Amino acid sequence: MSTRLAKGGRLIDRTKTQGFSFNGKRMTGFAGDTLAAALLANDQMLVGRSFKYHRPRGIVASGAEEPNALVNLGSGSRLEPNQRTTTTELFAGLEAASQNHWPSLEFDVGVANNYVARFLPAGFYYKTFIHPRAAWKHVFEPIIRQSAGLGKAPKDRDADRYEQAYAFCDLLVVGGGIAGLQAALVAGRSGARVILLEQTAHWGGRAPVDGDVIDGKPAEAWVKDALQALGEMQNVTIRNRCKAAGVYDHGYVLADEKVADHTPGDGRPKHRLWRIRTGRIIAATGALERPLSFAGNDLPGVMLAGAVRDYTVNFAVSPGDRTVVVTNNDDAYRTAIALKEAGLEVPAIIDARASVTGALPAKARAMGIRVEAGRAVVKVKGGKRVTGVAIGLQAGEGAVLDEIGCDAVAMSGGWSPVVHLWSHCGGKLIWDEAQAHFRPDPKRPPTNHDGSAMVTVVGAANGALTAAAALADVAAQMGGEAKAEAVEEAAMEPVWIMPQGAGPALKMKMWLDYQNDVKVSDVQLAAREGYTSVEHTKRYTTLGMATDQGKLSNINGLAVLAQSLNEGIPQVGTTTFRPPYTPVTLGALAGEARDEIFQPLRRSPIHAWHEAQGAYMEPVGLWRRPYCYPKAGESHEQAVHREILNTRKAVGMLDASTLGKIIVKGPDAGRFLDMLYTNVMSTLPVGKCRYGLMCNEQGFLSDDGVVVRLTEDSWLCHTTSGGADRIHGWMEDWLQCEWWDWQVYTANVTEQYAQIAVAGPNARKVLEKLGGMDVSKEALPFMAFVEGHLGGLPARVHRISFSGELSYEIAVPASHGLALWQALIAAGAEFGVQPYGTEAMHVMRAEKGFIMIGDETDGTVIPQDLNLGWAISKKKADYLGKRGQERVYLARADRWKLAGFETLDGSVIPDGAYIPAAGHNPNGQRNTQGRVTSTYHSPTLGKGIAMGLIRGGLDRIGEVVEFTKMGGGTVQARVCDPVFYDKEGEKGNG
Amino acid sequence: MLILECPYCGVKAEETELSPGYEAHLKRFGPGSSDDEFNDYMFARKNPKGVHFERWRHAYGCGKWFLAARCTATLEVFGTYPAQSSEPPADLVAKIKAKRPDWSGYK
Amino acid sequence: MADPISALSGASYDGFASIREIGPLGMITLRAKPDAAGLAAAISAATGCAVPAARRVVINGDRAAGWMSPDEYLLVLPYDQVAAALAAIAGALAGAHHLAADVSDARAVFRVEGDKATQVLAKLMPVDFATLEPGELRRSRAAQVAAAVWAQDGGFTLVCFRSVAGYVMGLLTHSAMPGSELHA
Amino acid sequence: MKRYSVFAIAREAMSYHLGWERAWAAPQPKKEYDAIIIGAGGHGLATAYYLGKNHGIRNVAIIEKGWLGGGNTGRNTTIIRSNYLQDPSAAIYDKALKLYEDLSQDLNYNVMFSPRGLLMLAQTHHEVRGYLRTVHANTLQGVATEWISPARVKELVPIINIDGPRYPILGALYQARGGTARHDAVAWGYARACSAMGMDIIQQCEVTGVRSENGVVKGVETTKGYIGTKKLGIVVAGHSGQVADMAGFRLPIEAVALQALVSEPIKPCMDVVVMANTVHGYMSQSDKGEMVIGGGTDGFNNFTQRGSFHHIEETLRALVETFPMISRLKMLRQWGGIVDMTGDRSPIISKTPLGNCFINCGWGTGGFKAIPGSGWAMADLMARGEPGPLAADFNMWRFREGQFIDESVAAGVAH
Repeated sequence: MSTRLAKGGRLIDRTKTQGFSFNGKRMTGFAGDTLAAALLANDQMLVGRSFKYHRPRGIVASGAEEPNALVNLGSGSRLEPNQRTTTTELFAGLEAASQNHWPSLEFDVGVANNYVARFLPAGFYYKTFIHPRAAWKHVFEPIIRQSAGLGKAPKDRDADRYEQAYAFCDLLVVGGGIAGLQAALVAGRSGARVILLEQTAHWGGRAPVDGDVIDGKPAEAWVKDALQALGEMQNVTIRNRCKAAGVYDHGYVLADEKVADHTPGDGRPKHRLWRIRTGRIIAATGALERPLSFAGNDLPGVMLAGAVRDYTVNFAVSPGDRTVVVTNNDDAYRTAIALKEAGLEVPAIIDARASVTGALPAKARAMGIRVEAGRAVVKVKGGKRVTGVAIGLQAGEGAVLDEIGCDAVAMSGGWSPVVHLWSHCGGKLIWDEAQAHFRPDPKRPPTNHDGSAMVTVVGAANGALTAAAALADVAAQMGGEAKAEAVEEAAMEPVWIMPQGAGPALKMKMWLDYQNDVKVSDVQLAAREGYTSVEHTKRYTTLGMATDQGKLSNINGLAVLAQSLNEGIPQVGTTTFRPPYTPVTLGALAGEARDEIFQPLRRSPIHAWHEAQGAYMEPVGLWRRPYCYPKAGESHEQAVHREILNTRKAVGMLDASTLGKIIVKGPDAGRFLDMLYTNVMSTLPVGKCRYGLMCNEQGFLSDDGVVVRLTEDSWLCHTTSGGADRIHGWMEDWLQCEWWDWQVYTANVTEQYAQIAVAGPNARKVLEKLGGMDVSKEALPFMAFVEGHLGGLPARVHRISFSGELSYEIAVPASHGLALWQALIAAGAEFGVQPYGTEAMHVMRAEKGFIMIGDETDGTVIPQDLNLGWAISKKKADYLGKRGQERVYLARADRWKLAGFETLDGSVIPDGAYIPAAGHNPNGQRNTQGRVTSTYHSPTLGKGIAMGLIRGGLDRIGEVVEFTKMGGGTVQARVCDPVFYDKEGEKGNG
Repeated sequence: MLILECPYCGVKAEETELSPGYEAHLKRFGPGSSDDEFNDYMFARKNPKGVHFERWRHAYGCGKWFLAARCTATLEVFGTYPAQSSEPPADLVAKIKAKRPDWSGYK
Repeated sequence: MADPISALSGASYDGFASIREIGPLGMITLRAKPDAAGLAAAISAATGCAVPAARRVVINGDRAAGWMSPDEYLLVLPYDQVAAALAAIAGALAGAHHLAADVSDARAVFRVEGDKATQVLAKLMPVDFATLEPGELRRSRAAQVAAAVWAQDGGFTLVCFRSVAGYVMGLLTHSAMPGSELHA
Repeated sequence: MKRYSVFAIAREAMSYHLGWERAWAAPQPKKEYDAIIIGAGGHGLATAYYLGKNHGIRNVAIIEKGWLGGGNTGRNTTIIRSNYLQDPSAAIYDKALKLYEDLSQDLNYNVMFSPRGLLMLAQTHHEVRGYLRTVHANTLQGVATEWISPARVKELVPIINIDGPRYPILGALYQARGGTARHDAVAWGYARACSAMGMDIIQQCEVTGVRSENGVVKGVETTKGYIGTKKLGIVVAGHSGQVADMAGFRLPIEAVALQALVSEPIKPCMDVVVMANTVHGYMSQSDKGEMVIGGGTDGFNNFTQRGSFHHIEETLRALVETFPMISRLKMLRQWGGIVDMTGDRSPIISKTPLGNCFINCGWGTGGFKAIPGSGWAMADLMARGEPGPLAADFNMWRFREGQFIDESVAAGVAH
C-alpha cells in the first residue's frame, strides 16, 4: 500500500497538517504536499477512470505531464474540472472528486467498454454506426457523448477574478532547475534584464531529489545560494508558480502565474497572465521520463521511476512497500536506491539491457538489490492495483520465467527533452540516437523579428540529462563556471515494446496514451490501414490528444509507428507542438475583461440622466443610447409612439452627442472634401450646412452626414454615430498615403461636444426661452448655423432636421452637456418637451423618407440605388468611389432601387421581408425583385410604412407587390413615394 | 504578435498598438482608367510567400501610416519607412537582397 | 454659466496605488509641422513651454506641451484659459497651415500615484515602463482603449477619451486592488 | 474495398484486427491522367470523388504536397450550416449540407455528421433585422431556418448568459439542420472512396510547375517527375496564389491566419453550435467533450499557420461573457490555419485564363462546411468545361464587374 514514511520529505512541513476530502472521504496531508502526494499518503491509489474503456487509473507522474490523476476540484462557483493532482498544492479544506465514472470510482458501469475493448480498436467509430442514417444523431452519438468528456461541467459564474500584466526583458529564462538558475545567474551578471520563471512553488528541479553535488555543495544548498544571489541582482526578476505556456512570434511569451490557486478566496486574483516581450528565451525546461510499453503498464501502482523518487524524497510518501523497478537506463537505479534508503523493499530491478554495468547498478547491487539484466516485464498482475509482475526475456516473445509479488512498479524508458517552447514558433528537432530522443537542432532555431535565433535551449531540455552535463551545457552556450560532480552512467538502450517479440494479445494491453486508451496495437492498426503520416496516426488513434497532449506517449507512439512502417524515427517525424505547454484557464485569458469592464462602454455626457430616467438603452457600437424612455406601465412600443407624436405635435429632445464630428482644415481642405464626398463641399458658403455622402473605392455608400463650413478654410464633418473613428481613419489614410502633398489637417472632436436635437413645432420657443441667441427663421434659416451663447452656455446651433420637424441641433462643450439638457427640459416644460430615443428618431426619419446608413445600405448599395443622384456631382472629374460605380454591374439599369411601400391593410411589413418574383433560378431558389429596408408602424399616419429596394424603383409607383411573411404567406403593399410625411418640407423649413 | 518600429515616433510598437493595411505602393486608378487597371488596383494582390511590402498604421500611437517590408513565411521584418514613399528605399532593398539572395525584387 | 463637469466628477480609489480623476483641464490639439513659422511662439503663448521634441512632454507648472505625432501637439493649460490661448495660437500661426482645436471636454485625465503606480499601469498597457525616459510621453493602449501617459510629480498622468472614462476608472480600480501587487 | 460495418469489426476482432486492409493505396504516379487535382484536402478529394461518381472520370490523380487532409480540412472548427444570405452562397452551402446528410452512407465511412442545430445570436437591434432578413431569404431559397426567441435560446443552450449585461440576447437565427462533422473523417472517407474507384492519391509530392502549350494545360512538374493531364484542377487553399502563379495568372486573394482552440474535455453541457458575431466568438462541444472555439482572422498576410494571440484573447473575453461557466475550463490546444480571403470574402470556382485549368479557392473561413458542394460543383465544371448553376456566380471575373457575393452584409460572418 502507499503510505507516508515516518521520516524525510524535503518539501513538507509536518507541523502543519491540512484536512481535505476526496470523494467525500476526509483525509489529511501536510503543508507542502501536492494533492497527489497527499492522496498517495492516504493510500488512495485509484484516482480516476480512463476516457474510452473506463479502466481504473492511478497516479503515474509527479508533475505537469500527469495523464491520469485529474479531479474535479472545489465546488459551486469554484468548481474546476480536470485539475491535475500532481500540480495542485494542497490547502486546508480542499475538496476533490474523481472523474469519468458512474455511479462511483470503485464501481463504474462504463468499464463494460473495457470488456468489449477488442471490438473497440482505434477508429472503430469510423467503421460503424453508419446505418441507419438517423441512428447516429439519435442513438449512437448521444451515448458516445455521454460516456466521453472528463470532468464535470461547471454551472456557475466563476467566483474568482483574474488579471494580466506586461513585462519586458532581454532574456527570459524558463525553468527553475539548476540549468535555469545557472543561466539566470550568468545572464544577470552580464547586466542584462532577466526574468526567471518556475512553474512549481519550488526551485532546483530534479537535482536536489537526485542528490547531486554542485560546486562542492549539495544541490539543495547550491540552489539556496543561487536564489539569494539572484535576489540581490536588481536586473533580475524571479517568479515561481508561473508557467511559460506559449512562445509566439517576435519574442512574445505568455506565462500563467497561479497567484491564489493554493489560497482560494483570499481576494487576490486567482491567476495572472503575463504577456512578456523578451529579446531571447532561454528554455531550461528539463526533460520528461517515458513509460515503457509492457502489458498492464496502465494499472494503478505502475508509475514513472522519477515520480516514485519524487514522492519518496520530496514528500516522504512511498507508492508501495515492495516496488519493482523496470528500466532501460541507469537513471532508474536512483529510484531503487532512494527506496532502499527510505527503508522500503525493492524485490528486483528488471533491466532490458543485456549488459548492466556502471556505478549506479553497482551501488544498487551493493545494497543487495537483485538486478535482472536482459529481462522484461511480460505483464503486470492485478486489477485496481498492482499485485505483481511476470518476468521474461526482453529478447523473447513473452514466455514467463518468473513472477515477483509487488505493490508498485517504477518504470523508466528514458527521458525526452521538453522542447515545446523551442518548437512553438517553428524550431526544428534532431533525433539523438544515443539517448533515443528528439532534441533541438541548433542549426534550425525559431527566428525573431530580425531573423536571429529567438530561443536557446539549455540543460536537460537540450539533451544534457545529468546535472553535470546540464551545467556544462549552460557553460558552453552562455558561459559561467558552475560544475556538478559527474556520476558515470552507462548508455541507455531504446526499448519501444517489452518484450520485443510480444504477440498481438500482449500488445493490446500495452498502453501508450493512458488517458485516451491508445495501445501499441492501435498504432500498428493505423499503420496497417495506411494512416502512416504521424498526423494521421495521431488523429486516427487519438494518441497524444488527451489533456497531457502526449507528454508521456508521443515518442513511444512514434517509435512504434516507425517500427511498423520499417522507417527511422526521424523520417516519421513529430506532430506539431502547439501552445500552451500545459492548459491555461480561460478566465485568465479573458483577464480583467468581465462585467463592467468587459468592453469599454462609451457614455455620452448625458448618459447618467438617461439611466436615471429609466431609459431602455441599446448598444450602438460601443455607445449605449436611449432607445426610448418608457413611463410606468408603458411598453417600449407605446413609449416610442408617444415620443413621436409628442415631437410632431409639441417638441422632443434627442441626445445626439454620439454623432461623429471631424474638423477638416487647410488650403486644400475643400479639394479634399470634394474627393471624399460625392457632392461638392468646396462651394458651401461659410455659415451653411450641406448633407453629404461618402463611398468607398468600390463605390458603395459607407457614411453620410451634414457638413458645416466653419470658416473660409475649415469644415466640420458630421458622421454617423458608429462611423466617427472609421471615417477619421479613412481621411487620414488618404491624406497620409495618397495625397500627402495636400495641405489638410483633420481633428476628431466627436467627444468635445454634447449635441442635442430639439425638434418639433415648439422647438424655437424652447430655444427662445433659454435666450441669448437669435434663432428666428430669418437669423437662422434652414441649413445654416450660428455660434454664440444659449442660456449662458457657449453653443453652436445648427438648423438641420432628421425628423422633418422644425429642428435645432445644439452643440456645447461636453462638460456643459448635462447642464444644457437640463436647461432645455426646464425651459421646454411649458411647451410640452419630452425626450425621445433612437427608435423614435428612426421612425420619424422613415416617415420623411430619409435613409439610414446600415438600414438602407448594407455595403452593396450605391447612392444611385437610393435615388440620391442629386447628391452626386456630375461635374467632378473624380471622387472616391466614382470609378467603382462605373463598373458594369453597378451601372446596370435594372438594379434594385429605393421606393416607399404602403400595405393595403395598414399592417407593418415584417422586418427583413423580400419581394418574390415569378419563377425560380437554375438552383431552384425562388426569384426575388426586392426587399424591405426600413419598416415601421407610423403613429403619425396611423398605419404601416416602409422603404425598400425594388427592381425598377420609383418607376413602379402604384403597383401592388407582395412581401414575404415570417412563417409563410405574404402581405400586399403598394409601391409609393418614400416621403410619407410633409412632402413639401414646410415643417422643417418653418 | 509582431513588433514593428514606427518610423515616425520610433516606438517599437507591438501589434495591438497597430492596425494592418495590407499591400503597400498600390497605384490608385480613378475615372478614365481601364477595367483591367481598376480591377488590378482593387483586387489583384501580390500575396507572396516571402518578402512583402505592406501598410500599417500606428493607430494607438502617433496615428501615422507607415510601410514595412516583412517576410510572410518567417515574419522577419526587414525595415519600416514612411508612407510618403512611392517605392521602397534603396538601402532597404539592398538589405533584403543581402539577406535573401533569391528574392526577385520589389516589382 | 454653470461650472464645467469632468467625466467622472473627480472619482477616486485608494488601492495599493491611488487613482484620481482630475479636471476639467484645458486641452488644445494643435496640428502643425515642426517647421511651421510661429509654432514656438504659439506653444509658448499657450503653455509657456518650448516645442517638445519627439515623444516628449514639457511641463511648466499646471501647463504642459506634449508631442503627439510629427505634426500634432497636445497643449495642457487651465480650463478657463483655452479661449485666450486659441486666440494667441491663431495670432502666432497666422499665415501658417495649422489646425488648433479645443479638446478640453473630449478627454478624461487620471492621476495614478504611489510607490507602486507603475504596477497598475503595467497591468494595462503594453509599455516597458522601465525604459520610459524622464519627460517621455507615451501614447498606447490601456486594455481596449487609447491612452497617453507620462510621469509627473512622482506619479503618472493618464489621458483618455471622455466617453470611456468610466471604463478606464474600472480598469485602474481593478488593477490597483490590494493584494494584487506585482511585486513588493 | 472491404465494406465497413459492425460485423466487419466483430470479424476482424477475432484476429486482433490484423486483417484490415489499407484505407487508400499508396501508388506511384502514372505518366498521364484524364484529370489531375492539385491538393488532397477535403475540397480536392471531393472534387475527384464526384468526377468519378457523377461523371465517370476515374483516371484521376490527386497530388498532395504533404499528407491528405493536412491543411485547413484538419484544422477547422467543423461547423456545418447553410443559412447564408445571398442566393449563390445559400445554393452551394445547402447542396453541401444535403450531401453531408448522406455522406457516411455514401462513402461507407462514418463522418459523424451531427445535425445538432446551430444558432447565431442577435445581440443588437441591427443584428436582429439582419437575421430576420436572412430568414426571409432562406425561406425563398428553400433553406429551413427560423427566428427564435431568447427563451428558446436559453432552452437550447442552458449555459448561456441570456441577460447580457452588455449585450442581452434578443433572439437568434436558428438552423436545426446545421451542426458539425468529424473533419478528418471527411477527408479520409473521400480518400478511401477515391482510392476504391482506382484513383491515385499521391502524397508527399509537390507540384513545382505547370506545363502548357498554346494556352492549354498539358501537365504538371512535380517532385516525383512530370505528369501529363488533360485537365487540371487547382484546389490548394492557403497556397492558391503560389500555384496560380505557376499557371500564369494572379488571383484576388490574400492569405491570412485564422485561429482556433479547444478546451479540455468536460461532460456534455451544450448540444448546439453557437455563434456570437457581435462579440466575435463561436463555440460548440465536440463528441470528446472539448469546447471547440473560434474567432476572427488576423489582418496581415501570413503563411506560418500561427496567428497573433490577441485574437484568441478577444474571442475568449467574448465567450466567457456569453457563457460564464467556461471561465474555469482550460485551453488545451490552440492552432492556426492559412485562409484565402477574396475581395468579397466568397469563394472562387472558376475557369482560368489557362485552358482546361480550373481553380477552386477563396473559401476564407467557411471552407469545411462547403466541401461536398464545392467538390460537386468543381467536378461538374471540370467535366463539362463550363460552370453549372452552382458554380456560375463564383467565377473569378466577378470582381472586375462589381458583382459581389457579399455575405458580411447581414452582419453574418462567413465562418
